[in-house]
Amino acid sequence: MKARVYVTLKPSVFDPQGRVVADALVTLGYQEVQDVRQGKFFEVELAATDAVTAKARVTEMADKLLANPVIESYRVEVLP
Amino acid sequence: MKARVYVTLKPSVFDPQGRVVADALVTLGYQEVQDVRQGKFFEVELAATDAVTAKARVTEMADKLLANPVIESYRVEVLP
Amino acid sequence: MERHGIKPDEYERILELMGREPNLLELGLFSVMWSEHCSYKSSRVHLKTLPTTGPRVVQGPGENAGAVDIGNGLCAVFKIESHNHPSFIEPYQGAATGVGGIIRDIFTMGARPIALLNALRFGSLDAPLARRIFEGVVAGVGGYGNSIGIPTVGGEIVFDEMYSGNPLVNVLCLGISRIDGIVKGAAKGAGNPVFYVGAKTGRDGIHGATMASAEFDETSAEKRPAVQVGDPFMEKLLMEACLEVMKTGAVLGIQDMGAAGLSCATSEMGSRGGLGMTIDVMHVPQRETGMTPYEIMLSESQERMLLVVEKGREHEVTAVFEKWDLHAVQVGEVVEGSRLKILERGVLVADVPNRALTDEAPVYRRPMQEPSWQKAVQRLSLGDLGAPPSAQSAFDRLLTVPTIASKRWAYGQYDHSVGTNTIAQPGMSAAVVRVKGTATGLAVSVDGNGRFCYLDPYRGAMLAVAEAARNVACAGGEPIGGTNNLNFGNPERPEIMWQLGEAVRGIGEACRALGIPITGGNVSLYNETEGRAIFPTPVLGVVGLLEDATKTTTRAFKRAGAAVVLLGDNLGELGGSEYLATLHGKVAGQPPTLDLSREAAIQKLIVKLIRDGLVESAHDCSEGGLALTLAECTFDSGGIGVAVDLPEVRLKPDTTLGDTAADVASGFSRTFDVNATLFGESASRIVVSASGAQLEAVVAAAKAAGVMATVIGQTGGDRIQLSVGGTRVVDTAIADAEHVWATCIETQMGRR
Amino acid sequence: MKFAVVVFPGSNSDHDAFYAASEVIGEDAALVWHKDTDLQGADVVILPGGFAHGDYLRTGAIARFSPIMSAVKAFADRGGPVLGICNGFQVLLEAGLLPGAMVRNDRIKFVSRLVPVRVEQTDTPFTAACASTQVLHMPVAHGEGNYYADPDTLAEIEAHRQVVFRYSNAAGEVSPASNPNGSLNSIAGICNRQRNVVGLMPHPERATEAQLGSADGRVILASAVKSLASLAGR
Ligand SMILES: Nc1ncnc2c1ncn2[C@@H]1O[C@H](COP(=O)(O)OP(=O)(O)O)[C@@H](O)[C@H]1O
Ligand SMILES: [Mg+2]
Repeated sequence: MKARVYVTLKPSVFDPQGRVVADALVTLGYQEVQDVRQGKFFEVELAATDAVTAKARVTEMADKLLANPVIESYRVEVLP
Repeated sequence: MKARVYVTLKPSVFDPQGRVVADALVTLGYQEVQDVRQGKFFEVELAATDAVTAKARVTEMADKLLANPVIESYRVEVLP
Repeated sequence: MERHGIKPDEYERILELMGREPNLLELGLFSVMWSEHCSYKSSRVHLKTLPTTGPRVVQGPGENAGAVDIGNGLCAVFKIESHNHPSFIEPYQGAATGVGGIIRDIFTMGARPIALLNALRFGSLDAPLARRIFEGVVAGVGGYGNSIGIPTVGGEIVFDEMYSGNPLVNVLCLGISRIDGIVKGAAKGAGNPVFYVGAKTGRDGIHGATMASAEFDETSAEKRPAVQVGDPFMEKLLMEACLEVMKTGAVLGIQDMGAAGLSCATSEMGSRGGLGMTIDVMHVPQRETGMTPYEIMLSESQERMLLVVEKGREHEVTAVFEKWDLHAVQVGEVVEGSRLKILERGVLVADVPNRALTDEAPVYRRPMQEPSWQKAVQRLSLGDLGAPPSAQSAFDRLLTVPTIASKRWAYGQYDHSVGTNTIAQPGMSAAVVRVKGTATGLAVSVDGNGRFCYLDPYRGAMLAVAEAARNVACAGGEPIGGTNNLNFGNPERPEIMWQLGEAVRGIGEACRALGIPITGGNVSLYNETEGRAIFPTPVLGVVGLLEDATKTTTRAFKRAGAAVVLLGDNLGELGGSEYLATLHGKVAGQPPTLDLSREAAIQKLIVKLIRDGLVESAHDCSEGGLALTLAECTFDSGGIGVAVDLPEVRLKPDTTLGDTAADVASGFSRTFDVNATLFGESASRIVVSASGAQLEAVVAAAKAAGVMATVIGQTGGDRIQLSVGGTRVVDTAIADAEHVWATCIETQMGRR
Repeated sequence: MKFAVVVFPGSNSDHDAFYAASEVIGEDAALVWHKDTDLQGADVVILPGGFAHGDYLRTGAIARFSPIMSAVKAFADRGGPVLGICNGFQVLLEAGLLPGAMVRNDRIKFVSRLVPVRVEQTDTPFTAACASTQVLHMPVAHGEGNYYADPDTLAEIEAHRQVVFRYSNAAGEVSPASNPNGSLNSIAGICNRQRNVVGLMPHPERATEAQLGSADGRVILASAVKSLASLAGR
C-alpha cells in the first residue's frame, strides 16, 4: 500500500527557496509568475493493511517526524 | 491561477533522503514501512490565463528550471 | 564489443589471456577494467618516467593514495582525483560524488582526512550554461565536504572558453595517519573472508568508467542514467567505522569501490596480494530487484567498501559496523591461485585470471605528433597586437577578470573551519593546516595553467609544478610531495598524445629539480566535445611541511611603512599572459622561461625567511603579473596601501617576428614596455614585505642564496600607486579596487 | 568540572568541541555516544555541530529521538547547562528544548565565514564571563540558520530576554546588512525561559585559538566554568 505526505511551509513562514525560484522564473521571461512556494512530499510504501489504518499510521509519522509543526503543515493521502 | 509541479527522482536514481527517512521510521517503531522516496513540489501562482496556456507555460518552466531532467521527472497539475 | 568500447586487437588479446571466448559478464569486466579510466593504457608508459621515490616517501603510486613522512611517526596521505565528465552531465552530483570518491581513497589507507582542495575550470561566465555548471559544481563540492565535516581549505578556479563543453573538477584530499597504521588494498591469506559494507548496489553508474573514457557527442544524453547521487551521511558513517575498524588490526586489506565498482575492487585486491578471490553476487546487498551479475559487478554505486578480514575475527569487524548502523556482509573469500571467480547462487558465472584485468591490461605507446599549429601560436609580434591600452586601464580591466578576481563566492560556500586545523583562511595563501598533537603544519596548493601548456606543454607543466611548490613555500612550507591530475583531450589523436607526453616530461623534470616525489595522481582523457579539446591542463598538487605551524605568513601586508621587496627577476614576459588574453584577445607567445635551479633557490630562500620570521607577508607572482600581485597584497590587509617604482623592462624587438623599426621607435613600444613590466608573468618571483633590521637580513639572505632582491617601494597610504621607471602609471584607491575584485564573480553570477 | 559532548553519527564538530574543552580550556571532557542513556556525570552538556543524521529531512529532526536525548532533557529540566552549537542548536529546537525553528538561509546558499556577534545577555551559563554588548568574532558554517518563530513566540522571547546573541557588525550595530542568513531579529542564539539551555549558530569551539583566526569563542566555554564555580561556591 502506498501513501503520500505533502509538507508545506505555513503561509506565515518566509520561503527562501520559493522566492529564489520565482525570481529566476521571472528573469527567464515568465513574467506571469506571481509567487512560488516550495514543498516536499514523501511516498511511503507500507506493508499492506487497510486504508484506514494506513492513514492513521502515516498521519502519526507525519506528526512525529515528517513535518515540523512550528513551521510546516501537512496533508496525508492514501493511494488506492 | 495556480499550478503545481511535482518533481521526483527517476526510479533508477538512488534517493539517499528517502532511505534515511525510511530507516528512521522503522527505528521509531513503524515496522510496516518498506520504502520511502522523497520528492518536492512547487506551487506556482500565475497571472490568470486559461488552464491550457497555464499548463503549457508551467510545463516549460518545469523543463527549464524546476526539474533536472538528468535525474528527475515531473508532473504538472493546474488547479481549477 | 563496440558497445563495450573494446577494440578488435584488444579482443584478440582477451582470447589469448582467457584461452577461450569470454562470456558477456567476463567481457564486461574486461571492458571496464581495460577502459582508459581504470587501466591508464595510454598514459602508463609516460607516467612511469615520473620521479616517485625519496627519503620521505612512505607510499608511492599504485595504492589508493600516496603518503609521505612528516615526522613524529606520522605521514601525510593525499591524492587528487577528477570528476570532469560526470560534472558536465550533472554538475551538483558529479562534483559531490567526485569529492566522495577521493575522500574514500584517503580513509581507505587508514588516514583521517583533514582537508580538501579543488581545482576547477569552466567556460566564460558570460554564458548561462557555464554559470549553471559553476553554480552546481561549487554547491556540490560544498554539499558533500561540508556535511561530512572535512574542511575545503583551498583551490583554484579558471574561466576560459576552452572549457565550456568540458569543465574540469579536480579534487585533492589530504589525510593524516600513523606510518605504522597504513592499510593497503591487497588481499591476504587464502581462506580469509571478504566483506562488503556500505550503500546497497543499484543500477546507477554502470559503465561510468567507460563513459569517462569517451568523447562527448549528441548521444551522451542517452548515457545519462549513469548519473549517481552522493550520500555524504553514508560516507561519514563508513569513514568513522572504517577508521575505527582498522584500529582493531583485524582488517588485512581494504579498498573502496569507485570506478568499475566490485570488478575493480575484487580484481585489484587479488592481483596486488598475489592471490585469488571468489565472491557470490547473491550476497551483495542490492537496492533494486532483478539485478544481473553483470549489473552488480559493473555498478558504480557510491559509498561502498570491500574488506579482507582475518578469519576468526569477523565479529570484531561486524560489531564496529553495527555500532555505526552499517551491516557488513560476507560476500566471498580469498583463495589460493590468481583467479577471480564470480558465482551466482553457487553457480560459476565468470572465471578470469585477475592479473589479466589489471597488470596485463593493454599498454599503448600511442603515436605522438607535435601539432602543426604549435610553432605558429608561439609567435608573438607586438606589431600584430594593435594599440596597447594604458597601464591604468589594463589594470582596471584585469581586476574584473573572474580568473584573477577573488574566489570568495565559491569558498564562502565551503566550510573551511571545521576540524579546527585551518590556519590560513582560504583566499590568503596556499592552504595551511596544523597537525594536532604536533608542532607541525602542512601547506597545500593546487595549480595549473592550461594556456601556458597549450603554448608549450613541456614548459607549461614545469611552470605548474613550480607555481604549486612556490605557493606552498610562500606559506612557509618545504615542498615534500606532489600529486598530479592530467586533464587532456582524446589520446587517440597524436597531437593530444604529444601534449600529454610533453607535459609529463615537464612534470618529471621539474619535480626532480625541486626534489618533489610524485606519489600518485589521476588521468582524465577524452576531455573534448565534437573534436574540440580543452587546453592541455595538468594540475599539480604539492604538499609542504612546516616544522613550526606558527611560522607561516599570508599575502596581505601587515603594517604601513614596511619595505616592499621583489625577490627574483622581472623579465617582462608577456607570452600566454592574462594581459594578452584579456586586453589583446590573444593566446600566443612562449610561456615564461623557467630556470629550475633559480626556482629551487628562491623557494629555499622564502621558506627560510618565513621560518626566521624575517618577512611580514609573501605573495607569489602569477596571473596578472606584478601589478595584480601588489594589489592583492593590499587586499584583506585592512586597507594598507603601497607605492612602488619598478625598473622598466625593455622588450627587445624581434624582427623575425615582424616587429618593425617603426614599432620600436613609436610610443606603442614604450607602452608595451610599461605593460610588460607590470603585467608580464615571469616565473620565480615573490613579493615580500619587511621592516627595519629584518629588511637588511632579507636582502643579505637573498644575496647569500643568489636570488636577486630589489626594494621596489613601501607600504602605506590607502592607494595602490605603481610607477615604472619613475613615472606613475597606476594610481587607484584600494577601496575601489578591492570592491571590484572581491565582488566580480558575485556580480557575474547575479545575471540570469 | 566535566563537559559531555554528545556524538550523533553525523556530528562533525564533536571532536572540535571536545578539543576546545579539554585541550584549550583544560577541563575534563567526555564524548558521549548518542545511543547511550547516561551523561557520565557531566556538569555541562554540549550538542555539537554537524549533520546529525545526514539531515536530509530537516536539520536535527531525527536526532531528537536518540536515546541520549532523554538524558539531556532530564539534565536540562534539573537546571543543568546545555549548549547547542549550530546543528546542536537545531536539535534543541526540534526537541522542543528551545522555541522556534530553522529554515533555509534567505540567500539559499551555505554560508561559511567569520562573523561578528553581539552578546545580548550575560545572565546565562554560557555568557556569564562576557561583557554586556561585547562583540565576538566566530565562524558560521550552515545552510539552515535562518531562525523563525511565529510573531507571538518571538515577542515572548524578546520580552523574556531570551535572545542571547545577535548578528552585528564589528562595532556591535545590528542591521540587515550584518545578518548572514535572514534570521528574524538578527537572532544568532537564544536561551530557554530558565536560561540554562542555550543554542547558537556560530561556532565558539572553532574560535578558541588566535592561530585559527579568532579566540573570541573561548569566553563562552569559560563562562560555563565560571558560572559552575560560582554555583558551587554559593
Ligand atoms: N575553488 C576554490 N576553493 C577554495 N579556495 C579557493 C578556490 N579557488 C581559489 N581559492 C583560494 O583563493 C586564493 C587565490 O587563489 P589563486 O588565484 O589560485 O592563487 P595563486 O595565484 O596565489 O595561486 C588561494 O588562497 C586559494 O586557495
Ligand atoms: Mg594559482
